Amino acid sequence: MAVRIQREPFDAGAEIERLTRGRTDVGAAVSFTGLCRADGETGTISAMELEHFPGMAEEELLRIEAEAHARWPLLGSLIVHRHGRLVPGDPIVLVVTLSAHRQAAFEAANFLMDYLKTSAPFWKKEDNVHGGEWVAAKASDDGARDRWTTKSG
Amino acid sequence: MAVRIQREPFDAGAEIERLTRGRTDVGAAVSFTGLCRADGETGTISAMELEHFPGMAEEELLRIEAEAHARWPLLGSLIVHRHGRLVPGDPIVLVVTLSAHRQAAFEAANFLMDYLKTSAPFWKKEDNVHGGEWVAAKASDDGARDRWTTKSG
Amino acid sequence: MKIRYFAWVRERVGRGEEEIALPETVKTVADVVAFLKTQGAEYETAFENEKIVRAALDRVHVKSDTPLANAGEIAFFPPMTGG
Amino acid sequence: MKIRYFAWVRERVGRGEEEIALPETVKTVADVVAFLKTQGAEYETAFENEKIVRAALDRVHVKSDTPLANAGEIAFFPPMTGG
Repeated sequence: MAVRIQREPFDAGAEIERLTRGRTDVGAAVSFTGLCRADGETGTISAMELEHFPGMAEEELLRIEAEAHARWPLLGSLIVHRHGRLVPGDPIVLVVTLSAHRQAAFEAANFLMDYLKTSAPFWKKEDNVHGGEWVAAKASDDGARDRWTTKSG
Repeated sequence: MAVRIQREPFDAGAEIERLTRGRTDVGAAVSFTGLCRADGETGTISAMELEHFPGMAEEELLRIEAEAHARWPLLGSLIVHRHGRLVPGDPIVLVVTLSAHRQAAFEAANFLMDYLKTSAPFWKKEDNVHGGEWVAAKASDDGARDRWTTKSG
Repeated sequence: MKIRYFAWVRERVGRGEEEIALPETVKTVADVVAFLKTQGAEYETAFENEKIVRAALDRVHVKSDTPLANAGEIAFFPPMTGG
Repeated sequence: MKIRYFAWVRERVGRGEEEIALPETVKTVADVVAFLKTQGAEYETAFENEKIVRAALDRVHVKSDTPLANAGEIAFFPPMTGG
């Protein structure tokens, strides 16, 4: 279990390799990489600024990660979230989950992304033709999160 | 869309990087890496031999990949499957899916693995204390595949 | 009490954090919002739709009726949009 | 007709592929299996539980009642265990 919040890009492959190296109990490694799209939430964007609440962001990610470990038999996990200025094409967030069998790793990665979207204190401001515009929270993200409270892990 | 069957290891991170490089339409990249576990299907194993049906294996993977593209709005995908001799800790299979929004990439990667397990012509023979033992197909894998025929994409 | 603001709440208030002496009558998160709204137009704007502003006490999400108790810091921010 | 075997079907038959002249009466995949089982103990062993042996005609999965039609190659193998 580990969480990192950083300005720098990350290397998804290097992280998967590092997490699985020397292990013979891991049968499944799932990674999710979220990237900045030119077709943003507020229209076509040239860049975005990702603001976060230092301290609380790490604590929330650790709490969500611990919840995933309580729900699924995970053998390891990592969450990396960037902040600062990003342009389309840049990676924003990385989630990696490890398990013996594939379904746990898939579900846990999916769960982590849904919770991270709705409870980790990060805010996006996109640069579009109108200037800087804050991204509004999406009801669909709340819906994606809420399915985990009725579905068994 | 691409499929590769090879003896050599693969580099998941390099593949994700190559697939997303220069693209500003991709918002989500999911990777699944399947690894050889010491606690195999037939007991504790020291190695496994992965046999395949050359030609048919590529065609089946391409067919499954096309089916995933028909079901989800994917912006790219890759399936790499190794054959030959592997030892615990070695990567066996890689699936990468790209989409604008995360759910399509997650579901398509999950679907690809379920179909690949039950329809791609690969067979595992594990080296355990009894010698070489062929792995039996699991009913749970058929069950995992069959959920895609009742669940909407 | 230390008060922190993030994203558009921060922009509307015009600062990222400040130290404010709260009256004894301010007991809950909602009381802090109500008090701030008496302190100037910038707060009125920031909290004009106060139901959508979220709060954290000592870096833990809380509801508006949560008592401040001995919290050292309160933060206000919009719904999260990370990931 | 070219016949290919994989995994434990290959091991039991004792070879990976062979060319066999099938009688005119052999019309379907099931007919091929029935014919092979008359050709020796190795085939009887390979197909002793014939329901679990899968088949492909020209590299496409088929059911046992599928006609051979003009297929150039038939393959037999156990349920797949890749991934």
